Amino acid sequence: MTPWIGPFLPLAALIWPLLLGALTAMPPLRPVAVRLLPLAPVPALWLALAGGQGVTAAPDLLLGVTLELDDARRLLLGMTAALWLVAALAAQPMTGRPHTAIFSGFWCLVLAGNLGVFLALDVVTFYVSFAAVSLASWFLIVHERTEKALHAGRVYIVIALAGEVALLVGLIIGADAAQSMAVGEIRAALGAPGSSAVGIALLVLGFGIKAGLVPLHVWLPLAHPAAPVPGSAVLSGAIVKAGLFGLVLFVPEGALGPVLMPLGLVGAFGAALWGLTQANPKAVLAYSTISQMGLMIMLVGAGGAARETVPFFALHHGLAKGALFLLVGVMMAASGRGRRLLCLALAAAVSASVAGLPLTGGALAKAAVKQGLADWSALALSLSSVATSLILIWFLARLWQMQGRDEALWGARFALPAALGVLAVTGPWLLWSAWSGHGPDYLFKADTLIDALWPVAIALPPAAAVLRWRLPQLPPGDLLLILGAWRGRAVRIPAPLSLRADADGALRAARRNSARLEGILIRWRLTGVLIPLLVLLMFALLP
Amino acid sequence: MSALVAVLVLPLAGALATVALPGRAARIAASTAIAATLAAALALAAWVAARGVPRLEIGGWAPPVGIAVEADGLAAAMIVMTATVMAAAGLSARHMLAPGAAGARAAFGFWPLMLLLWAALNAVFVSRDLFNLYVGIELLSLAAIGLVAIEGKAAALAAAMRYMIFALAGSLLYLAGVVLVYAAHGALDAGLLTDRTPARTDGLALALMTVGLMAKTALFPFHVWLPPAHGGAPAPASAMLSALVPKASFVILLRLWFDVMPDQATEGALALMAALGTAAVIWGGLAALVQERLKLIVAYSTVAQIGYLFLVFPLAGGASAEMPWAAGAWNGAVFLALSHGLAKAAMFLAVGQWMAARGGDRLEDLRGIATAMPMTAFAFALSSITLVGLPPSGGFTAKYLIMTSAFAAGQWGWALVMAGGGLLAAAYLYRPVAVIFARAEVPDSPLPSRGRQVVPLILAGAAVALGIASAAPFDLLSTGRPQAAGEGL
Amino acid sequence: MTGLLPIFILLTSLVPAAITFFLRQESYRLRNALNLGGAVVKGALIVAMLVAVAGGASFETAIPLAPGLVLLLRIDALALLFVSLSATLWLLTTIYAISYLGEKPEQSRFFGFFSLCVFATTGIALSGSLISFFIFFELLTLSTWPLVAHKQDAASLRAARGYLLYALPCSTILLVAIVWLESATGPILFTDPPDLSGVDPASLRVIFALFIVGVGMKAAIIPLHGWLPAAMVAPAPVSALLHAVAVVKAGAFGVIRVIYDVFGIERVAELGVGTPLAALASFTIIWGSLRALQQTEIKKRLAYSTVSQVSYIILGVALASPFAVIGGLAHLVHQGLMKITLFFCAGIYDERAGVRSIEGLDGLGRRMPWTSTCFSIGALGMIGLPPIAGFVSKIYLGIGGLQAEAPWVLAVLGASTLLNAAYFVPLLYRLWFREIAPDAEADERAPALVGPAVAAALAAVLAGMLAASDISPLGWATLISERDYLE
Amino acid sequence: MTGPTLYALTGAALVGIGVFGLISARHLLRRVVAFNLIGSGLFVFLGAAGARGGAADPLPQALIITGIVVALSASALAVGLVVAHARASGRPALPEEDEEA
Repeated sequence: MTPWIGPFLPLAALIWPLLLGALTAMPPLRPVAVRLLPLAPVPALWLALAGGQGVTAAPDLLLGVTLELDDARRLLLGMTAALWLVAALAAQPMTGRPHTAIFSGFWCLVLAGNLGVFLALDVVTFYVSFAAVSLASWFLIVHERTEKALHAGRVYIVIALAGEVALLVGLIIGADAAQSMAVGEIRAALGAPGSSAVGIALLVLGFGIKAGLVPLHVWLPLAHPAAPVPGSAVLSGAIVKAGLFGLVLFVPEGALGPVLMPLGLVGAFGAALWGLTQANPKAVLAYSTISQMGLMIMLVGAGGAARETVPFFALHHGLAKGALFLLVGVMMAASGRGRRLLCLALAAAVSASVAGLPLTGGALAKAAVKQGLADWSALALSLSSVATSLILIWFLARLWQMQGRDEALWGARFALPAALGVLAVTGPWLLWSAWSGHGPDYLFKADTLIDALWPVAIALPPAAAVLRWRLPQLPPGDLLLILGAWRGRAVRIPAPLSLRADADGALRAARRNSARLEGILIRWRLTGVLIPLLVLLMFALLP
Repeated sequence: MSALVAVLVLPLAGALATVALPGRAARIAASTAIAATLAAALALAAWVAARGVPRLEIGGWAPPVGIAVEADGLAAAMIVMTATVMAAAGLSARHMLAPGAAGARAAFGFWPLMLLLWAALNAVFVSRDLFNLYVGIELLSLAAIGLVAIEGKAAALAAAMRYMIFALAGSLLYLAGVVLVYAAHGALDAGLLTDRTPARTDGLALALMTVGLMAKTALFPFHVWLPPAHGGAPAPASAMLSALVPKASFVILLRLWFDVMPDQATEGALALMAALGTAAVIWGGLAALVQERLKLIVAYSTVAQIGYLFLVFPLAGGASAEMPWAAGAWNGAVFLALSHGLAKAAMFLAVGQWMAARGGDRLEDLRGIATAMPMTAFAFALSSITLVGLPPSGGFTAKYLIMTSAFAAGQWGWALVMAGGGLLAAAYLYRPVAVIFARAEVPDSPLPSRGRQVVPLILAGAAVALGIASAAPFDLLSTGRPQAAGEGL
Repeated sequence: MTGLLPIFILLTSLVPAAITFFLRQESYRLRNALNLGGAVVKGALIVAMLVAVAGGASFETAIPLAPGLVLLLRIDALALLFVSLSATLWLLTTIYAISYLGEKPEQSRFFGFFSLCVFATTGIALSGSLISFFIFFELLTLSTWPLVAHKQDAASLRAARGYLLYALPCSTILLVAIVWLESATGPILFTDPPDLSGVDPASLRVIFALFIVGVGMKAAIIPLHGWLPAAMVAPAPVSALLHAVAVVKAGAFGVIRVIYDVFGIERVAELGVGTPLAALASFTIIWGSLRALQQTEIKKRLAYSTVSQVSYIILGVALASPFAVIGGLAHLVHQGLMKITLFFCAGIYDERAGVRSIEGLDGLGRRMPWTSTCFSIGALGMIGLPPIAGFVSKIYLGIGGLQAEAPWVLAVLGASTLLNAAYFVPLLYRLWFREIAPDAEADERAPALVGPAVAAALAAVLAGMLAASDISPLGWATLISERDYLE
Repeated sequence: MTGPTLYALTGAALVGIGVFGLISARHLLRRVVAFNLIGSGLFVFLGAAGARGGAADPLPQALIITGIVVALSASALAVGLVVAHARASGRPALPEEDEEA
């Protein structure tokens, strides 16, 4: 048996975090487990930067693991690795708090899964990675073990498990249709005319849950705020992208477009507006995430060039959203007016980028995807920026409301989101030409600028209004509130079918009767007559 | 050849000796006789297996005037089984006869009766002369009745009396049949009768003999005498009575229906016998299920097991005789008789030891006896396995053969009787097994030596071994077997 | 020599059994040495046989019992799979049992029947003819009874009685089926499927049903499952034996034999009895899970989960499409590994923390990390969570279902996964996230108990991680199905 | 009516009487007597059967003598049992038939 074929780095990028995770379980390391976390994504980051040619195969692992790195995968891998690295650094203050060993262990597991999703070429590896992401991240959510966190965890695990099942069944259908385990062939087979729509539907269900596709998003606003800040950052920045990438990988070009696009738009606008009813800035960010993911899902649905450029969009959103979440943490650690203003400023800058203010990374991302869109959907995209600006302004307001107390190493803490922010705003510039096919000059054309600017401008008056006249403040979990809070219910089942291992009644009856018959037979009077009778009977029967 | 004579003469001589000699010497004489006969039996079996069927015409007079005895495979197998059971019973007997005056009389009467019984059994197995068979089973009954009554308790005497009535009635019916046969053919030798010219009275004669033998075999509905008799006798006596005595009359039935008058067999008659057998299986099972005394449970299980034996007739007799499946049924029946003999003896001997230890055989008395006497308990469990017909055991092999031939013959009903009977057996044997293996703190009176505890285990082991190493016994059975049991399936 | 190898393998468990019965309670060392020795030697012999078979050797030993009764021992790939599974698990269970029983009374009886049980199981695996299969099958029934009744208290005796109440009628039915079939075809050897063309389809269907009832009882197919949850009163090693090593497995194995070596796939297909069986198995899967959901006792919950899990195997072989067969066969091993882990852990919780009910699990994760980790692995594997073995079976069964044009199988798999999660996740939650009662006594200072659990858990994980390699259960199952069944 | 026929009929009659007695009588001693009647009847019949074609056949004689011996011993044991049973239970009939005996 050969351990692996092809470049080793991709395999190492997956195994390394797992090893670290295992290490964190070692008693001596448990207290300082968090210190190991920044090391985990390093190989992956290196891989993303160095790039890798060719397929890595480990024929004996699982059902034969195969990994590869193309441009989209590389982009997302890099974004994920970077985000996880920064988040890990941001998590350092947790050292010494209770349960950090478990937290760290599963942190590594989720990371490995998250990277695996972007590297996997075969469906089994993909499924394994995806399962690791969605189920292990439960531990990130419930880490605080507050009642809120546990409730969020309950909701999450139920929905996530349902998603896993849908995914498994969908993938099985795909694998059977394709007679192969390769992701590409499965997508092709599912796209082929006459293939079962059930498979695609199940896949969309499974990935949509993770990607926060409306109406499967209900867990997200509960879970993301519940996790500790670094957790929220990776959840909202990187993990949701796993679901998105799943859609990109498996849902055939054009299939379900009419379903995905409207749902995406509903998410994009609905979530943004609902976010205005949230008090907790993390919840607001969670809703903004749903809204952004809605956009990306719409793009996937739209297909064509838009679909191709989704990773570019995802890159920006991941970094930016990570930065914003981390900023919430930094804000909590700041009391001085200066520091709080600094946070606000940075948050404003990143938000502006997300909203797509001209010349920001966000604007580039939107410009890149727009050119693949039909007019009406392009318009929708622009309009969504209005909603985005609205909710982000609301976020800034909520952020400013937060009161924190000073903590050590504030500078270092602030540096992390700052780095991410810078990356988010400037990163897209580096990749622009590669992903849009236009030169930088395209960005400075007037209509591009206008196109990016007017939505934000339109957003200002309503934003002011919202700040002036508050919307009713609601707890997170929109649809759940409508459906009524989720409660565990014991399953009621009729009594079991099983034989009774007891026959005493029958025994008593039998005893009585047998005694009676025996009493009759034992009388010679009777038997003595029986004998000749039997002789006659026998005689009659014989020739 | 001489072994054939020995198995007949030695026990008789022993019987006489034990009557003549005073107590201690009598016991020694008995032991020697037992040992010698056992040896002779084994020798005979070896002889038969090696050189075929020995035939002895007593006094050199050939039939019809003289009397011929011959030991075919069936006879040899039965004789060996008898010898084993007898030896075992003898080993455990001296310690099991009740103490006191009754015990003394028992101790005096036991050995002669036992040896007489043995001689009669062997005689029945090897005789080829109908009248000789009559004498044999008559002696058999008398000795058996004596054994039942040996302790002289009122209940035992009543049981013996009842047994007596049935036994005498049976033998008289048989005698009547014999008389008719002689009147018709002027010959009584099986060999001569086989190729006789059938006469009108043959049917009546066969009917008379069959019913008479049924009464002696305690086939339902003539089983009523058996449970009180076997339940009342001392354990070793019950062992012999239950394991051996019914087999003798059954063997005669086999000879009648398969050797002497196969031509007389009709579907109806055969079915009637099997039907009675079925009734016995069901009735014996149900009755055993509801008994409270262990010895009665075991006795009723004998009733049920006898029922199985009669299933052979429709499967191997009459029209089926020529069919391939007849062999399976015939072998199965004989095998069942053998393994049942061993297992049942083991059971009674085990129960006897427990009664000695606990002073009673009600299930409640025996709770938890397994902890005190594991080997006997294990023996009982093994025997139960054989009786239920679970593999690996002689009982299973027999059951399998009979069921297969039943299905092959398209007479599924009988197969289902076997199956259902097995379940019934499981049900009524589970109660005692569960009780003796249950946990209970009961002070046990001094236990019999391990050496004696192992005796039932050996018997039970033999019964199980019959199922595992059944090839040799089958070869033995196949020597000189009636053509109804030629190779088949 | 080669001809005798199967017999030697049988003897490695028969001889210890025979001797153990006569040992005194006090002679712990000798008894343990005997049993461990037997287990180890058996393992060695099996390895030897594996090597030989890989080299193309074949083993066959026939012991004639009676006309039409031949005790035939032979080795095929399937037999090897089963026998090596049971041998491995037997070794683990023996180690576990020795430590578990400690100074408890009646050990000679226990270990005697224990070895006898494994003897019977090995016999079942190696038997090459229907009748020898039946003989060992019954031997298994009988040797299990004393183990279930081992504690000799009212509950145990009731459970044991219930067990026989199911086992004996079903074995009778099995015997009827065998006899019926063989009376038409003559003795049936697994080496060459008998020619059933002589028997009319109607009665063949009946016979098939009888067979399924006969062996399905041991596989705890609903409604023949009642004995299994009741039998959980027995000591933990016995539960392990029942659920993973011997009894339930023997039942599933029997179903495989009946379908593939007695009737043959084609015959089963043209009789149209496969689908009903698959449906029954599916119903069992769902119903078992639902029942498990209601149980508040750990071992009871595990027992019902066995009821449901074992039917995966039957489902697979009943669907009879290539992937389904592979999935079913692989699950034979996977379920064994995972379930034995769970029962080991349940036993440890009982022994070291006195915990029998689910409530008691609160916070044990901290106090008993190794045990709880193994338990979690087993549970997650049952749910079908990658990379633990369970998910491999699920994937194959699913694809197999589609190949067999039975898409509803996917629904069954999905539902059962959710249900498994529903009855396992709360346990894990209690283990890791509840706070332990302050006065609770709990530790896991019992290496001989924890060791086997860890080993089994590890095996379960590896079976999933390395599924694609040739030596994995999956690889093996593929080999079997290619060599024997899907030519 | 020739001799043999007469004998045969006598035997048959004896058997008939015996059977009637055997079934009707409760008293054990009577049953023993009934047995003997039947037995003797059969022997007479056997003797008659032996005299076929005038020439006396030696075999039946032997059989009859043997049979008588056997019957005698049987009767002896039977009577002994009856007495013992009567002594032990105080009644000359079997317990289940005891009511009017």
